[in-house]
Amino acid sequence: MSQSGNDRLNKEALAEFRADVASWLEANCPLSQRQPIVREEQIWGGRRRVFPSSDAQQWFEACRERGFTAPEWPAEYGGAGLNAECAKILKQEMTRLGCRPPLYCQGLWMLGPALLVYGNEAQKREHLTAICRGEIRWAQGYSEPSAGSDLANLKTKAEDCGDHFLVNGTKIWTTKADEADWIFCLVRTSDVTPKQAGISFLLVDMDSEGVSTSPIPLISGESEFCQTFFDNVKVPKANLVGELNGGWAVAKELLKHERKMMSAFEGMLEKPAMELLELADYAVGSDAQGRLNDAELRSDISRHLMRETALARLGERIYWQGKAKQTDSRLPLLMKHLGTTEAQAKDELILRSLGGEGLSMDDVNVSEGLRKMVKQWAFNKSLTIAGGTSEVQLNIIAKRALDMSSGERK
Amino acid sequence: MSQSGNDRLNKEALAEFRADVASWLEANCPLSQRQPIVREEQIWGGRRRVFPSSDAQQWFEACRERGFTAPEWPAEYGGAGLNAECAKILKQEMTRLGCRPPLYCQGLWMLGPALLVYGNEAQKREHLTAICRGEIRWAQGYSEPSAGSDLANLKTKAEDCGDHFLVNGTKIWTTKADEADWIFCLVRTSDVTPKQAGISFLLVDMDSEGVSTSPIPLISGESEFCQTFFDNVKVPKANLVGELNGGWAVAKELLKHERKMMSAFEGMLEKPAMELLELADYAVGSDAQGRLNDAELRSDISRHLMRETALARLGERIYWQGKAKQTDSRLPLLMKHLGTTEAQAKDELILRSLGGEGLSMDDVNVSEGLRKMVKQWAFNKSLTIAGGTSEVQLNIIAKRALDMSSGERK
Amino acid sequence: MILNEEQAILRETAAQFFAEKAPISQLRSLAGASEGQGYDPQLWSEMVELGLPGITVPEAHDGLEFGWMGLGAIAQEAGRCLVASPLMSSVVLGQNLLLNCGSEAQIATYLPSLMSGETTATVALDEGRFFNPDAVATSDASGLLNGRKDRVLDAGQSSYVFCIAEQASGDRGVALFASSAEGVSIDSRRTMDLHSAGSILLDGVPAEDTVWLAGDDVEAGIQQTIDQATIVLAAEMMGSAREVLERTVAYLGEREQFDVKLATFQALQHRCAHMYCELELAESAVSAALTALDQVAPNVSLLASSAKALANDCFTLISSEAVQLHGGMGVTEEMDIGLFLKRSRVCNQLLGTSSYHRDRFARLRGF
Amino acid sequence: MILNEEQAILRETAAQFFAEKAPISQLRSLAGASEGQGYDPQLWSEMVELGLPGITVPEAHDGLEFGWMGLGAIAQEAGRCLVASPLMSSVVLGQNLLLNCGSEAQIATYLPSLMSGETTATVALDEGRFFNPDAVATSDASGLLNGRKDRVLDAGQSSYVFCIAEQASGDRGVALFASSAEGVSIDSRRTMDLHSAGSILLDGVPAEDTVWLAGDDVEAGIQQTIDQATIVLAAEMMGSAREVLERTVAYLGEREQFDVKLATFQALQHRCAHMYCELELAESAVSAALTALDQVAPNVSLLASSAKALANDCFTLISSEAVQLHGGMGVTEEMDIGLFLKRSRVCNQLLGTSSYHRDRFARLRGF
Repeated sequence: MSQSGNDRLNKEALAEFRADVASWLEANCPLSQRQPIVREEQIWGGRRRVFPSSDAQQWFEACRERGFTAPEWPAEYGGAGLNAECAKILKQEMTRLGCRPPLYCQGLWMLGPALLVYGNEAQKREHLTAICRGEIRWAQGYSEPSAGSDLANLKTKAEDCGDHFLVNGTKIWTTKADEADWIFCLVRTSDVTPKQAGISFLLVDMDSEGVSTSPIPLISGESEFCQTFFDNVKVPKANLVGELNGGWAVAKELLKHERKMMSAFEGMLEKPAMELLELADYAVGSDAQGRLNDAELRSDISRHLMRETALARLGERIYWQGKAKQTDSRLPLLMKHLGTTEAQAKDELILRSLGGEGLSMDDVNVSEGLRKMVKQWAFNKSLTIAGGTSEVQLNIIAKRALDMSSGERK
Repeated sequence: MSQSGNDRLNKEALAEFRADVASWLEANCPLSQRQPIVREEQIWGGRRRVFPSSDAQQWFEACRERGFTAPEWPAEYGGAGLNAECAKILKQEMTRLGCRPPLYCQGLWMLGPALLVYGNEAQKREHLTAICRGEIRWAQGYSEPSAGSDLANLKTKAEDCGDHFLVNGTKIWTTKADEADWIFCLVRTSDVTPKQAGISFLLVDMDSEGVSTSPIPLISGESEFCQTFFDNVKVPKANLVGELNGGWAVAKELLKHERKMMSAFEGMLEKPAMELLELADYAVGSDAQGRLNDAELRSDISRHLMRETALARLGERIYWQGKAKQTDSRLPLLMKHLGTTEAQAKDELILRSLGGEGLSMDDVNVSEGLRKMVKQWAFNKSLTIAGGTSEVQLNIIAKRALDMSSGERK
Repeated sequence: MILNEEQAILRETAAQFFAEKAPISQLRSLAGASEGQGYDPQLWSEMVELGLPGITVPEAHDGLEFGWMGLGAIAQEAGRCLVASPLMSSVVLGQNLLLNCGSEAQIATYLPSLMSGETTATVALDEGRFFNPDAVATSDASGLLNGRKDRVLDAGQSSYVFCIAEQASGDRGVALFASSAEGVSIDSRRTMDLHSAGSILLDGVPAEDTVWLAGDDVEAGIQQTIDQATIVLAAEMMGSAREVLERTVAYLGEREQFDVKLATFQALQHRCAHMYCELELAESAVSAALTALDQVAPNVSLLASSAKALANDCFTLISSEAVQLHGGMGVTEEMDIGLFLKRSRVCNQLLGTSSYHRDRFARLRGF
Repeated sequence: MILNEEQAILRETAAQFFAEKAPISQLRSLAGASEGQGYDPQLWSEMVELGLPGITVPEAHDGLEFGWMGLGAIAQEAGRCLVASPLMSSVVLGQNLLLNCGSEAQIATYLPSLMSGETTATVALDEGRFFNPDAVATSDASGLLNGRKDRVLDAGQSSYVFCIAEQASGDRGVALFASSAEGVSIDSRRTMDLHSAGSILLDGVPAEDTVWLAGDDVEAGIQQTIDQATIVLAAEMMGSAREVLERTVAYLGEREQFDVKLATFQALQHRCAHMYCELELAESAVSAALTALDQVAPNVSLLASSAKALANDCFTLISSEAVQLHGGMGVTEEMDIGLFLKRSRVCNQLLGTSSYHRDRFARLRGF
């Protein structure tokens, strides 16, 4: 058959798939699950999972049965086994209907993709299936209190004791570790240099004796993150992923997927109570010509909106460059620093606009929507720290984009 | 005699001195020499000196005869031999009448004070006298093209040839070297480490064979600075000041005096054609309430004026701390960086205000006063570079004021 | 600041006192108290014993007359520990408004109990979302006092309220009433910096419960009080900014990354050096303003605006950088850095943002 | 920028051409010419041979129709060498105004000689100290054209002037006249960036020497031309900013101080990285605006203002930092860094400062 004939057939098959998926979604996604998601209603799965509503449970279970919690994973591990084209169609149809993600899980976004590459058959069968089915909730154990940006400097030690590793140390910034069942960890299994070459990737059941966890209260009043302690924890050798001392490669594979999956969900997030312009008009008012009464604020908002739009366009440039095979590998290095810095600039504009209504996160005299903005301002101070500080980003940009040699000591 | 009796006598003597000086100034300083000085009318002395007017010459010669070109230097070297109290009175009286400085010379401000400490008798007798009398104009030979902020890294070499040194190399940023007669130089006389320990302080007659000089055109259209070249220049051993390889100490003594003397003259400078506020009003106009029509400019000018005032107050704090013996040695470290940065911020505000009238330094359709502002904007870009770059200032502040250790490589 | 001998001793005493009696942990312990409680009364009575309410009060009124520079020094020390106390609400605002606007008889009636700590007062000035003292709608026009006041510091713990309001005559005045008076409802809340501010609803406060301050020039007194409070708040903010910068530099000196101390990284050194420059520049503006208060100089308002605008910008910068340079720990409640951050943003709104003061400065300078 | 194949070839050709024929030394050689000469006519005729005047011109008018992205790419390459040519004055402003506002007959009359380089044109728009296209006082009210125009690019070398003026009807129009017409006095000067701009005094230009452009919607055509020129100027500025950043980074990589390369100092690395971020951010805004021109998108004005404001701020920042990071050499005429600095400040004033565009952006967005 000719190439174009193949294409036509393929096109027809995709159209059929789209129609099938659309009617399935129509039939299985309750209307309440087609609203923008609020944080409290996310389904995270796990041994202690609780569904926020019976609709949510129904939606989750329907997806689980069709493998739609992990559309691209092989069916044998609980996924739907869809190819990239079909997965994209599914995503488009879900977006079109506004369907909520049926499952949130770090196992889904991060561990799973890495296991598919580096895990052995037994690991894939055990863990991927449990993830897809929302039975096990995972936490990430990378950072340590004393390591900061220097991830490879980790000190949590896994000692080889024949049939098991003995793990001692502590991990910090483990998101919701107090609600997780298992944790994937980078541990030190050798003191060779470079430090990266002595790190292994280990899966730890948090029900094991010697694992404890305590939440870290944040300045936004929340406590998303925890510190997890390992005190003589026995971990079976079977829980080692990849080679002994080969954990750095697994970790890098995993990080590749982190941002991709996270950004896919961003569009689904709850909108703030008011957009910046609406807020500013509410707060300072406008004159007869419709100009905000505070000229400094007006000019600063202009500057921010211009930059925000330019930033979105920078993302598009990267995308289209890729499409056009004119990739400039320097540009992706800039996104995190620029994006997080501008997000914080926006938060400060919001706080300025809020004026006296922005002094508290829990004064019930102020509407909940406005108070959420204040919490957001505080929480977002972590944006330029978590996932690679701005300082590390600037180092990387100087080195890789501008080829400024880093000298020996930096 | 009692202490208070002494004080009274002294007070009387000072009052008498003040009266004497005042009437002498009245009698000897022509009215034309009591106007704010413009750059073109400064008297720099030297072999090729030209007086801008007969009044200027008369005023210079009167001062020279009384030793008032160098009031605190000993009379035997051509000064007036005044003590600090009398010198201050002279300065006050000159300021009161608005008398112009009778002589400008780097020999006066910088070399002289260092020679008084480190020079031998013959050197003092020869050079101090010639300086006071305006017969020799001096240039400073410190910086080198490849050394930048790393002054000790200088490469101009003085080879010991028995009865003389043979000097080879080049000095840059030598102010008006093309009009100077002699140059004082830091030269390398040894390759020991630390580098500072191999530097000597040498006086060189610029009429010597092998010395040549070329002006460096600046972006402001002026060429205040020169590069001076030394090509197998023979310098008598008698021209070494201080110890061989002890030049660093002399250089430091000299730098102490540089800023002090320069700042004493600052008040005498010509005022700009318009102050910033006047200029802004001229350029953008004001509304019925007297507010500048450009809200952004207005806010930025407010910010600048607040900072400018605070900066002046910082200088006063340092002064009064000294008086009150509560000196905070960290504060003086901040003045250069803050002062030069704010001066440049002001220049940018001026350029913004000038709008279309700020596009040229020599368009005769624009008034000379405005064009001078544009030149000033360009010239002042050197403020954060010359005399210790802002980067070096920040290094120093971090190290000395904040005790942040510098590491080995920085 | 240049302090004379007695001011220097005072500062030293205050520094020791706050370090001992009012460390930040003391402030944090308030978080468990009721919403309206913004400070610990026991702490305040000890501060009163130190004589703090009397620092700028003339000796004729049994004050210490140590001057505004002295009070500024204490405010700075309080700022270092983020001390929550009625020093600002009752002393700098309340007492001074009484001294500036009250008749001699009124001063004699109310001052002693304020200075002895028996009573406290606060000033109800703000209305609406932003500080704008020239737009006051609270009014006595109907014979009863009506209006709504916002951001009244320590409103829930004050015996008296000095309320800026329009008098029946149309002139601006200061109405004094007990916080328990008829028609007064106070809703006091803890702000995110763990200090306290509230709104006061005046729903027909009867004339017989109200005393109008009757000094020679009430309007001038109001302006003067606002300038004084603005300057002292700026001084307090500078103390906080200095403390959080010092903590940050110390942290960088301890913490290692990639096998070297963070303090050796040149980029961080330059940022800290920049902050230190901004700190001493703003400090100079505050110090100039305090001096002007002591010398009763004519340009106090101009210097007050400079001081507050520079203090706002400086504290905002330094507290943001402090969080960033502390890395992950900076955004947790395990360290106090986040409290400094929140305090800076609350202070920005109190007595005028930078934008407000730049505009006021320009107005006063006539451009 | 994403370029298609022919645009990429065009860019490459232009880059080689400018590097060879119009390096900055060529610009400097103009400094010796007469005041009114802002570009080298020989250079321009070679640029015409490359087809540069026809890049955005539709094929129907014998243009290349390579699109605005193509023209933007060329402007960037010109910006790298600070090329002085009538590309902006005659092509981006003059020719486009003719195309946007002229009748078919007028286009047929004037376009061919402009595209062939036989004639050049400029646009007289600005009046007064600041760019403010909505306030035009030049008027035909008396039957004779009177007024004064400022910052007319290459005024001294243009055959024609397209003059924005008020018509007898009160509507805004475009008057076309020869620069040699009666009543026209041109005073052209070299600006500090060694380019050329002049003022034009119109002292009763007779109606018979004047042609009013007579397209369908002249007002829309004027707005469109201003947006187009603003965007192309922003693109040119980005080319200059990129060049001067690259020169600076290269200089830091060569130069040693305290025995190490300046490029290894972390504080300088972070400043360069920051500049590079700002560069690519502004570039993205410019690229979005060029795309919008090619797609005849409805929000072109908004994107034009974003592009110019970000380009202004970015080029101002980078050129200032370039001077500083070059140390003493940066303030001398021995290097070209100072020329980039001056060019950035001149460009800020052409077609609107950042402040102007932030205000315009807000107006267009309705806040």
